[in-house]
Amino acid sequence: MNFDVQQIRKDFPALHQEIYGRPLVYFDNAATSQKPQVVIDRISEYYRTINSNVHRGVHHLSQQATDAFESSRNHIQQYINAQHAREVVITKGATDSINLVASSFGQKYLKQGDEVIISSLEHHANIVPWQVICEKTGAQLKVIPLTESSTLDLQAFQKMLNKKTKIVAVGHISNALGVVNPIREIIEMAHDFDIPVMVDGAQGIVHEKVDVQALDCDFYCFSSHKFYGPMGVGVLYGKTYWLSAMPPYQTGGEMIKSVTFEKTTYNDLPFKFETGTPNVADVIGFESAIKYIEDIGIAHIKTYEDDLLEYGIQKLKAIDGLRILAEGAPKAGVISFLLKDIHPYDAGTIIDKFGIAVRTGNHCAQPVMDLLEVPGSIRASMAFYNTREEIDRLVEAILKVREMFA
Amino acid sequence: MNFDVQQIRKDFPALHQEIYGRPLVYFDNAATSQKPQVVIDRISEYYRTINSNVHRGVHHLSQQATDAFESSRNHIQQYINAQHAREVVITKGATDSINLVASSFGQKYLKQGDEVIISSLEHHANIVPWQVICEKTGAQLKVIPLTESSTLDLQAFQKMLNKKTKIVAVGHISNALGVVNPIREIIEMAHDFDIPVMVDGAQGIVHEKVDVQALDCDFYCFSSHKFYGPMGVGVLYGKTYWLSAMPPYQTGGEMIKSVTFEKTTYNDLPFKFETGTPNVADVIGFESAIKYIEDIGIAHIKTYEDDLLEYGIQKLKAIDGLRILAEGAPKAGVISFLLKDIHPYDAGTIIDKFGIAVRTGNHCAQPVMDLLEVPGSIRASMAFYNTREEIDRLVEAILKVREMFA
Amino acid sequence: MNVEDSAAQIVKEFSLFDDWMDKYNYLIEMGKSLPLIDEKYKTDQYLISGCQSRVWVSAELVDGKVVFKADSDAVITKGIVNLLIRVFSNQPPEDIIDADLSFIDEIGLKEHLSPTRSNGLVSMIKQMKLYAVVFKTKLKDQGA
Amino acid sequence: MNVEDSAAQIVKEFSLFDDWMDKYNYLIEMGKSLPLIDEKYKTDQYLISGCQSRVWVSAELVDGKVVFKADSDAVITKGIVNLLIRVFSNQPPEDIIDADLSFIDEIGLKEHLSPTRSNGLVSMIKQMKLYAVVFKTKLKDQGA
Ligand SMILES: Cc1ncc(COP(=O)(O)O)c(C=O)c1O
Ligand SMILES: Cc1ncc(COP(=O)(O)O)c(C=O)c1O
Repeated sequence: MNFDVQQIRKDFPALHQEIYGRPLVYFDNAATSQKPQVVIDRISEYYRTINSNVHRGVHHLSQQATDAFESSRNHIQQYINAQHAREVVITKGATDSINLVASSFGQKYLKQGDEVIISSLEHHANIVPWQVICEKTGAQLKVIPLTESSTLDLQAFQKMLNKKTKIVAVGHISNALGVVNPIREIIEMAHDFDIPVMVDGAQGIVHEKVDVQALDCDFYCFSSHKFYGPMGVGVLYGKTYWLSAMPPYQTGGEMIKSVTFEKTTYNDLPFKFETGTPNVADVIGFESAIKYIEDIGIAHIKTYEDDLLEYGIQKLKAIDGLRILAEGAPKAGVISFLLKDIHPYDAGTIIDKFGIAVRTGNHCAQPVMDLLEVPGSIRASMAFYNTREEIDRLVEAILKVREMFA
Repeated sequence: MNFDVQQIRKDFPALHQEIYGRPLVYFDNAATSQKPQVVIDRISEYYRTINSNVHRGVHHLSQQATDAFESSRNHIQQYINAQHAREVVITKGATDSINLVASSFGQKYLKQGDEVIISSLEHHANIVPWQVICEKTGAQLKVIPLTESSTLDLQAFQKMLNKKTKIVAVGHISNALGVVNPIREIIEMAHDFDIPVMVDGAQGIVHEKVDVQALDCDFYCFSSHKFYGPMGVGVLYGKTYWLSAMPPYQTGGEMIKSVTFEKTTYNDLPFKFETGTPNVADVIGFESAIKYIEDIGIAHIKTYEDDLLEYGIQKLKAIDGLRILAEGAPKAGVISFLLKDIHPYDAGTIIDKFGIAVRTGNHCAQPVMDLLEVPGSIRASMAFYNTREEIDRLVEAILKVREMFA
Repeated sequence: MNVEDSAAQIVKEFSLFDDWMDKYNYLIEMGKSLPLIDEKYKTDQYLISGCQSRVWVSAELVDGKVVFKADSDAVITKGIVNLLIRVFSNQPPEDIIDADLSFIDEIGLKEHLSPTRSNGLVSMIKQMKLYAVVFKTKLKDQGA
Repeated sequence: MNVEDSAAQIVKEFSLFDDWMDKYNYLIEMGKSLPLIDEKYKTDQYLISGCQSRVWVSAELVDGKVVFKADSDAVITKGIVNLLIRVFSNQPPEDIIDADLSFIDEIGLKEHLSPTRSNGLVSMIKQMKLYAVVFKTKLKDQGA
């Protein structure tokens, strides 16, 4: 494999720093990823050159910025293989995208007695917006349970589907445990009942190729900042059929065709769902991130990451008293674990002192932590710029933690 | 005055470029401003060093990023003289802020028969969200009319206020015409009826000192990108009383305290209104912009800008066939005009060829254009880095336009 | 003249100008000389969306050829739509559908060809080609 | 010992350690030795918010002095709250209210003093000082 991790690491300036006198090991990638220099440079370059407000401007800079902005949208479209650029709505993040779907889809399609299905593995961002819209409309929230091995229980899911089900909203890859959900099967099963499926792909797009047409999902949401792009940008992919039918979400400039004090006519897709000045700089920066990933190849990234994850699992499993959550389940990028009865906060505090960034707590997925009856976990989440040596350093730190709290 | 515009221009890299072989004249500042190098550098530096997800992280980078993020919030608080940092909610822009208020305030306080007052001078962002919430709740939208001189008619406003009025939402400075509204008086008049006032300060904060406690406004909204900061960041200032009483807007991670599938408890202010990973890089970048403005001093900026505006008005008025909109009204930053019966699009296209960026069209304020019975206008919007020479170049271009379309 | 010849003719005319101002002066001239559309066509039905100025385009089939008329409230837009009319009007539907538009690039108006431009040139071309497609189907139906 | 003396004592103890690991080992020791709170106080009412681990703090007024008890489910947090108890507990309300907290900085735990830290040290101090304020008012009322 022509995948040279040392070469790749050079592209990420933030990786090359010392924390408490030790080289940083960044294992908090599921929270946010580091950015390659090309992304950082692209943002600076934008602000130094074509910075201006997009759409409807007749002047040169505005036209340049609009071209760059729309061609970034086209690039995102191509990357996820959406059929049309109008199916790519720019938001501020995955949470914003999910709120948009829950609110606009919910307003149009949910009523008293209807049902919405989510899963036990969801991030709060894919729970609370559905709770809120269910409460507003009188619909009921149903939750796909877990099997013994912490995967989604598809048999139970099958039984939950019925005429009252109006939408299924499910994560692609769990951020708290790293479990990869069988979204292909879920989509097929739901479509047998003509029920649309929204996939929360915040972690999914990072670790594998996403082809929304092949998946046939109705919506797919993700954030730029977890996918090596800038903060402040998210994507909502939605099939034209649904996006056309749904009412707008936020309102204001950009998203309207004409306004009088009596009546407002909305703009075409995707603009109907994009109001206010968009985050042009960071959208363009995100395009650079996608190009960067394309250059390496997501398939190469996946191979490398899967290998690294396997290495990490083997090494950590060997530590006495260490327990990996959802151990048997298919996984990507994440090892979520507990060390004896040491509180994750205690462990995280000490691991940090070794210059290693892991996350501790419930990872915004409190319900699954409650289900597993743990107070939270220690999560090491990996990217393709991490190395086996870094995992060895984590193991060393864990051993020290075990010793200190013995 | 120790205000050296040539020195200041050096801080803004985007100003130093040629468009069609001529030095750029950037007169589209009301759409978005250019950014000083310190802001661009701060964003790059953030991504090269402490980039990580904020809040709840125990590791060093996350704590550094959280500190920087929260201290940016504190800086914004101090700049607008809010009483508490919790009254400063970070959004993605002014439009997002206004949508938040309209939706959350509206849900809680508006019902059939109630009234909401906006003005004739509003940007679409401060019209459509109110139309939408009025339609949902059955409230009625009332519009403060204009006087002959295109200022808000306060006598009419006085008569509109009554027990059914639940909120007044009014712009500080009109983006389409540059008219400065008497918001102090409006706030006082509304408060006499115990009616809260939201000020759309997208243009206001740019041109004068804003002290929310002195103004005593209940909400004040603005965007970073118009105020020399990065795109993708906005602010909603709101008094604790109102923010506490209002239900959350978007939901997901960050904004919650605890989540079960049955029940969710929301976090304290300001986090109750901030969900998803915030745009840390750009919020920190915005802090640099505020520092930059503080170093120059908004009072110096105002003096310079007012002088420049006066110069521009005198020069443009002298052009035969040129008509300045809202000519007599108190103004800041903007000259909005028409040239004979030349279509603004025609004029803008030619002015652009001179390397001068102006905006043409209705400036997302169609209702006031309809009221003035114009198809739109040509708008030159100035910042403190613009010069008299640049105005002279605009005059030259306008003369050429007049000649070409004669 | 067929589509190709008209396009070549326009390229030749524009080749006389070497600065943008002359070019735009010429566009303005052409805008002024555009045969105006009948007022009855100035309705939303004939309005091209995506332009900052309003543009109306109507089309009729006359003897197997498409006759376009257009108007706009902005002169430069009129000039641009006039160029399109000179190339497309009075041509058989297939020729319009297949028309090569590189002449726009050649006369230095390439910047107007971006789909994000607010002048709506791309929308105008799309609308005109759409009319041609409709008429082609109609002719085929009649022929069948 | 008064507040100042206890703080000085802690500073002295920590001055023996020159690396973070010894410091944390000591904190962990102190965490383990914390006199546990009565189970009845482990309710939401006594929970300090803003910590990743759960921390409960209770307070009583005994002979004009405030007696604090605390517990946490994380040992380091316990160690930290134990430091505070050593300084604050058994002191008159005014002394707690006026207490200078620079010892936290001096023992190298300054980083924990940021209000954005998830360990909640700042919240704990706030809560303890709040208790002191309440008791002071109570004492004044009784005195009056
Ligand atoms: C007066 C006014 N309000 C609101 C807005 C909306 O700001 P943004 O597009 O940054 O959300 C603008 C921007 O044009 C404005 O000028
Ligand atoms: C699975 C999942 N969904 C949604 C989100 C929310 O993403 P953001 O915070 O970027 O809006 C996250 C981020 O933690 C996530 O991991």
